[in-house]
Amino acid sequence: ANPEGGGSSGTGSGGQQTASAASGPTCTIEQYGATKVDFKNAVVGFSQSEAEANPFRITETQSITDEAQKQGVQLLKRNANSNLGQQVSDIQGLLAQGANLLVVAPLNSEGLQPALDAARAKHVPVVTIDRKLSSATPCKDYLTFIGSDFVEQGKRAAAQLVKATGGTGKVAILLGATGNNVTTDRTSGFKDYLAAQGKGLTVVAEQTGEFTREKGQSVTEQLLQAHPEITAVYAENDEMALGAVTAISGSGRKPGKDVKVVSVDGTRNAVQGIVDGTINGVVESNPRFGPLAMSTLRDFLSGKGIPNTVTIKDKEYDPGNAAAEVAGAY
Amino acid sequence: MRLDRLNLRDHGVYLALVLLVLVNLVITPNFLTADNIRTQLVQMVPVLVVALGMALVIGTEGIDLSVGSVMAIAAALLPLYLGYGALPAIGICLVAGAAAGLLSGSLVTFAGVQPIVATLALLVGGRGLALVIADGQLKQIRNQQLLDLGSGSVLGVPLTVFVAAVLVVLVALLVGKTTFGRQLVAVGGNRKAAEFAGLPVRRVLLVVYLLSGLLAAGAGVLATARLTASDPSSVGLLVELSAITAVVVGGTPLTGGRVRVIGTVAGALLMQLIAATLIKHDVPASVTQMLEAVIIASAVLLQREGTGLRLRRQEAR
Amino acid sequence: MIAGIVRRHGALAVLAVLLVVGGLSFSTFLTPYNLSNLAVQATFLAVVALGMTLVIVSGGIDLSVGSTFALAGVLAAYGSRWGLLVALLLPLAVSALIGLVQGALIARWRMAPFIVTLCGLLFARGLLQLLTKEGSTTYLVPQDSALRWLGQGAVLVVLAVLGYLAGGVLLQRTGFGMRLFAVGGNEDAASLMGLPVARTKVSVYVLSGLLAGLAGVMSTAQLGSGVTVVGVGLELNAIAAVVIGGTMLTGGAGAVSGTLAGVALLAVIQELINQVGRFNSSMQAVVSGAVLIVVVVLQTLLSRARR
Amino acid sequence: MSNIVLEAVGVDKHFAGVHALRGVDFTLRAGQVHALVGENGAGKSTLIKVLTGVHQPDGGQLRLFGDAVSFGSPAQAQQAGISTVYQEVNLVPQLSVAQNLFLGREPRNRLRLLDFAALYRQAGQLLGELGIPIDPRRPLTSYGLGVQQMVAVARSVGAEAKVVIMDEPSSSLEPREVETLFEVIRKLHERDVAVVYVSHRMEELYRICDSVTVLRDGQVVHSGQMAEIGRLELVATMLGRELTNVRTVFSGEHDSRSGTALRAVGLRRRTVLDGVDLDVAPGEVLGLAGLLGSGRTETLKALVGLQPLDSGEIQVDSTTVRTGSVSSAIRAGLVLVPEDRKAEGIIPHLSVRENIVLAALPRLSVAGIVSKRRQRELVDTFMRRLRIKAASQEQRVSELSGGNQQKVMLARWLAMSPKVLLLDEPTRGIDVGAKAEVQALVDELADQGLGIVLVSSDLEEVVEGADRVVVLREGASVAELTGDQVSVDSVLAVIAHEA
Ligand SMILES: Nc1ncnc2c1ncn2[C@@H]1O[C@H](COP(=O)(O)OP(=O)(O)OP(=O)(O)O)[C@@H](O)[C@H]1O
Ligand SMILES: Nc1ncnc2c1ncn2[C@@H]1O[C@H](COP(=O)(O)OP(=O)(O)OP(=O)(O)O)[C@@H](O)[C@H]1O
Ligand SMILES: [Mg+2]
Ligand SMILES: [Mg+2]
Repeated sequence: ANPEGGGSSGTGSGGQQTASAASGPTCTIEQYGATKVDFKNAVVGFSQSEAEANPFRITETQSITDEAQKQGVQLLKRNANSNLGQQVSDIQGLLAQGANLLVVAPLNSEGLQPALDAARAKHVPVVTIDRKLSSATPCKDYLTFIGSDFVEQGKRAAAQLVKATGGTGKVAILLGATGNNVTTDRTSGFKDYLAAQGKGLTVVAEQTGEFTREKGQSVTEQLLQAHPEITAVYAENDEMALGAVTAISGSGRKPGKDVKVVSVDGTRNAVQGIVDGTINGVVESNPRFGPLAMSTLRDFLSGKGIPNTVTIKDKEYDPGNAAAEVAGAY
Repeated sequence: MRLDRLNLRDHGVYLALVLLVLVNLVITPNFLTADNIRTQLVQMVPVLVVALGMALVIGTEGIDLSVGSVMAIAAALLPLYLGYGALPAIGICLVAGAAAGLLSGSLVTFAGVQPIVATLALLVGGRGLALVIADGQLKQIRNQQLLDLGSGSVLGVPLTVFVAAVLVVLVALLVGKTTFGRQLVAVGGNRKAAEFAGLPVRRVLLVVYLLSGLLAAGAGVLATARLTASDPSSVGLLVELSAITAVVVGGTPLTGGRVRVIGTVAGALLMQLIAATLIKHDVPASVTQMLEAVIIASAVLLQREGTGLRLRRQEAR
Repeated sequence: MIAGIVRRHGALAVLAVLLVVGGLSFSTFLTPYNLSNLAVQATFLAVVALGMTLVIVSGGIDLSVGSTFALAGVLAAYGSRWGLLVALLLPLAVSALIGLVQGALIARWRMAPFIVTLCGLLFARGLLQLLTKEGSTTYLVPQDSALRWLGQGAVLVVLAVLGYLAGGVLLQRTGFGMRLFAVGGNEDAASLMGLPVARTKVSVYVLSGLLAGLAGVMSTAQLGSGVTVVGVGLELNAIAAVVIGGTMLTGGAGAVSGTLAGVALLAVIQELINQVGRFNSSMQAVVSGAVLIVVVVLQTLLSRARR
Repeated sequence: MSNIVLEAVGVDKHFAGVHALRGVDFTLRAGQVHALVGENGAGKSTLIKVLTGVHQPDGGQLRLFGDAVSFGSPAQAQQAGISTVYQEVNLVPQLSVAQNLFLGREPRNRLRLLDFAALYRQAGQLLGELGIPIDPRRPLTSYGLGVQQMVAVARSVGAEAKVVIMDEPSSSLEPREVETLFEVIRKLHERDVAVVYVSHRMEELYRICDSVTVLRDGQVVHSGQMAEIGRLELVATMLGRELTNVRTVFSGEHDSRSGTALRAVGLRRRTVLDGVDLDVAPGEVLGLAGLLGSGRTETLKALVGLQPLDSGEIQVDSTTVRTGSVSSAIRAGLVLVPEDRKAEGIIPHLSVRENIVLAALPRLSVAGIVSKRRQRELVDTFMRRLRIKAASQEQRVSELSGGNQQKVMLARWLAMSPKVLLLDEPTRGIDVGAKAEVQALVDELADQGLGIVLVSSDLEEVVEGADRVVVLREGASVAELTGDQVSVDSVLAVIAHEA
């Protein structure tokens, strides 16, 4: 999965992405060396990394599709279904089909080089979304990255947990899928924050819940028995948090009270959990990339300088705002 | 069981199981608590139920890779029909599972497609179908009867465990006491000879795959009830591998001709305990996988066939 | 013999039909650019499926190839900092070792190939995660490494073609190939005929490991980094390609040319589904599953009818 | 006396629950053709497997040219110059005849690659020398069991061997092929090769063997020159019984009743059957004769629905049976004991009991639940009646000797109380004692009113057992012999007419 599996109910309408103020170097069409096309007549290729089988991916693809329609540009879509080789082939296939602008949601932060080279050879600009390519260079291998800062998400979740627990307790971490840099970043951000400002919280276990509710539930059940002293759970996505909530109540404890729960995503089910008092805080990871991605491409074609990274401002849900915000969650 | 049959080949899995329990008694806190035992049993239910069907299929020298996707189809269908009540909805899921099994069975028996590929196609397509049915969405279950099935218990025994136990008894009876069961192992032992003996080979194969689909759908319902949500994107992912492992570790050979039902239960329990032990001791995922590999291999090694020439299955056609 | 040829042609016939239909339906399908992209992307599966063919002919199966592929890829990237030789030898040695251990367990200790290689799948994947700190580290191939030269499309395709030529000769023209058929066809008889059954079986798993490893190295050379998330489910694709190519899973029959046709068929089906473009990812899976069923049924009936 | 080639001294071999060889001494000299005889389960095959490295002895010693040896695998024995034809055909069915002949020693070209031209040439030559007119390029499966057996013989002869061991090589062979086989053995004898020959056919032993070793219950009970022991005495030594108790032939005529038990008209199937007509009266034994590949087995399979037919009609007791359906044949009381018991008969994993009750299961069960008690009773009856030698009802059938497996097959079908019994090589691999028992059983069943069709490559058996003989040629019934015409000579004459 990911960035990750999410809650249940449809793609909420609210919550448009907004970029935080950009700074640093920018990239223009001359610098990049892309072919100039008229945005209205452009063919946009979108390479999705994973099956649209969770709210994040569903919302992401939907948002891009909707925005392309709104802007009146032709959109070609392909889905690599979690297969990296397939994504390389997908991107080349989109180029073969005549795409002259690309939006790519990379499956992995490494390994798309051959596809990026192919796009460069055809002078097609590539906007990457939701996951950053680590060793590729913006304005050279790709145009820019639009997305959240996963390390920051981990830190904010830690901050929420410190607030909810009063800064002391034993924490279990439900990790995301292994080998996924979302997992790595959300873990390191979380741990960094605890090391700096949450020394009273100790991590007693970190086990993967593979971003699924079922694994989140069964792993939490095992951990609660092995470590009855656990008072807090940090889940790296909402689905695992919801699984943990079921496990906690199954063990006779009160989720949100006896055992505090925070997670990352901002799906509607999780935000509803805050309203119900079973979850203590959720950091948003906004999947509605369409408008921002399209406007970036349009600006680029019209000659504006595009910042190397467009970091989006993610919301945060807590008992204070959950009831008001739940309708806008995805 | 006759004395001269008591050998390691039949009992390797029990030995491994006892060893693992002993180790846990020493190193794992709160291991021998009712809560923990319940947790382990509840968690192994879906794999066990799938493994029962898998054992039958493997007994005929076949294999069913589609079980995880069938679980997903059942999970996807369940919330759609809960409006008619829990029982009718479950019934529909089971019918769908049986139909999926019938499809693999027909491919294997009538079209002569090799089981691993026939069911591989269903593994790929089935989950897609489940997601199409569910529109890619996870759905919260609110039907109280179904939730009770997932979390209720009688006399301290969780309902799902109770259901699984009944299924184990039924399948054991089917294999051991019925004409069908005996015909099944004959088909797996030497299909050509079974044909010569006038056994209804095709019917046996069809029914076996049908039962596997049915049981997989049942596992999908049980898993959904426990999760309190229908999650077609992840329910039953890779369950086929766990189930095959449980069956083989339990002493049913992949070459067919023999079905060990109780061994399969022990195999599933062994797999569950391995996973639980490693989680409880916070072993990282990398080491977990490597240890699992080593433990499974050792358990199977304990019960491998003796040396000397093996009487190999005859060619199928 | 004749049945074998017909079986091989089964996949080829379906492939030809799809190519024609695809070419007529989509102007961007039969372009040299698109076809060469497809060919390059298919090389990895092709090389893995080559090894799988040999294993299946010998009556076994190898589920570990996907993990070995990924592990070898990571090792190649890791080793590339010490030059091309290490980048090649380290992963190939480890893959061969994995094959050797599996082969020994299967041939000498008489364990079921399915289970042994399933354990291999888990073990190699675990090892990979251990080496990459639970997948958080990705080793990069240095920009100036000769390994990157290996990753050019043309080189990859040539490598795969050479592999298939060698595989074809090995299977059809050498004593080793005959032994594979004999062991797969009737293991007891092969043993009573005095053939070195155990040695043959061990060799075939070593070969399969080596080829999976080679494919992993090729992939890393192309991607420029040792990606940790590759190879999941690759074994199933390889098995599907082999079977579509007309090789019987019961062992004792098969040909590498059929496997190549099977690989090509899988790639073309995927590309056609993509070109249609109308399906979301769930529907794509449904369509692939259905097409797979149609293809294997056609292939099975075709080979049976003419036998 | 010529020098000793191979020697076993005090060899012991245990299996779970069976002491198969007890202190066996066995001496084989160069140029000797040595008969190894004994009842089913006496230990002949086990001794051979010990001599050739398939099994390791638990005690005792093997010597090759006087040096102690131990073979860890069949390959080692072969390298030492011991070449073997094992009891059940052990070849690779999917490979071509030529590949089977030369597996492991294929001709190579300069590049060390297989030289197929040479392979087929040499195979054709070898087969030609042995008078086996088959196409070396075709897969072995396309030939019947008899041909496969000849291929196995050809393979063993082709190797440069000092010892050739043949475990029942003639059990599916026609008189003509048996002659070819003997010709081969004579050539080996001339080359000073030592031959071990296992057979249950007495006349063969006396024709070509010069010395004999008799095994009984895993022990050597006699060893000496063939000329020094009479035929009946040899049989008595094997069985450990008084001569008077040994009966070796059918009783002859049966009083067949009026009516027809089985009538088959115009059986046709593309390329294999071309018009077979048969009818069998209740209480009658009908023999089917013909050359190897003349379609006898195909006819029997077609009768019980194992082969779909293009045309033809089959009636049992005047009611028509649906062709191509095994279950309707069985329901009508028409059953077949197949010739290839390893591939088509036994279910190796299962016990003797389960193998016997297999077809009768539905009749032993109520509402699909089988009664173990009724199974035991039934199996007990047949094990006693057919004198099946097994450790218990629960022993795995694959552990029984060949002859006892054959009896298990018979028991499976007799348990169905059939109306018409089709027997394809029913005494294949059965010892003289058991053969007599089976033959007596056939007589008895006929007397009880069963219609029986008997196919046997042992022409004498057909002639003695059958009341009437139908001769097949190229898939068609071409002649019928009745009464006094039923004699070996006249049947041979009709068959030979074709050639
Ligand atoms: N693998 C085995 N496991 C257990 N028992 C065995 C095994 N092989 C042979 N036996 C037993 O050893 C004894 C000797 O068997 P063997 O096959 O040598 O007899 P045989 O003389 O060749 O008989 P036949 O004439 O029927 O071929 C039999 O009682 C048989 O049941
Ligand atoms: N020269 C040959 N000798 C023997 N069999 C041959 C020969 N040529 C072809 N065959 C094939 O062998 C097959 C054996 O047929 P079938 O078994 O019905 O014959 P059979 O009379 O029962 O002989 P067998 O003694 O081999 O059982 C036939 O299908 C035939 O095509
Ligand atoms: Mg024998
Ligand atoms: Mg015959």
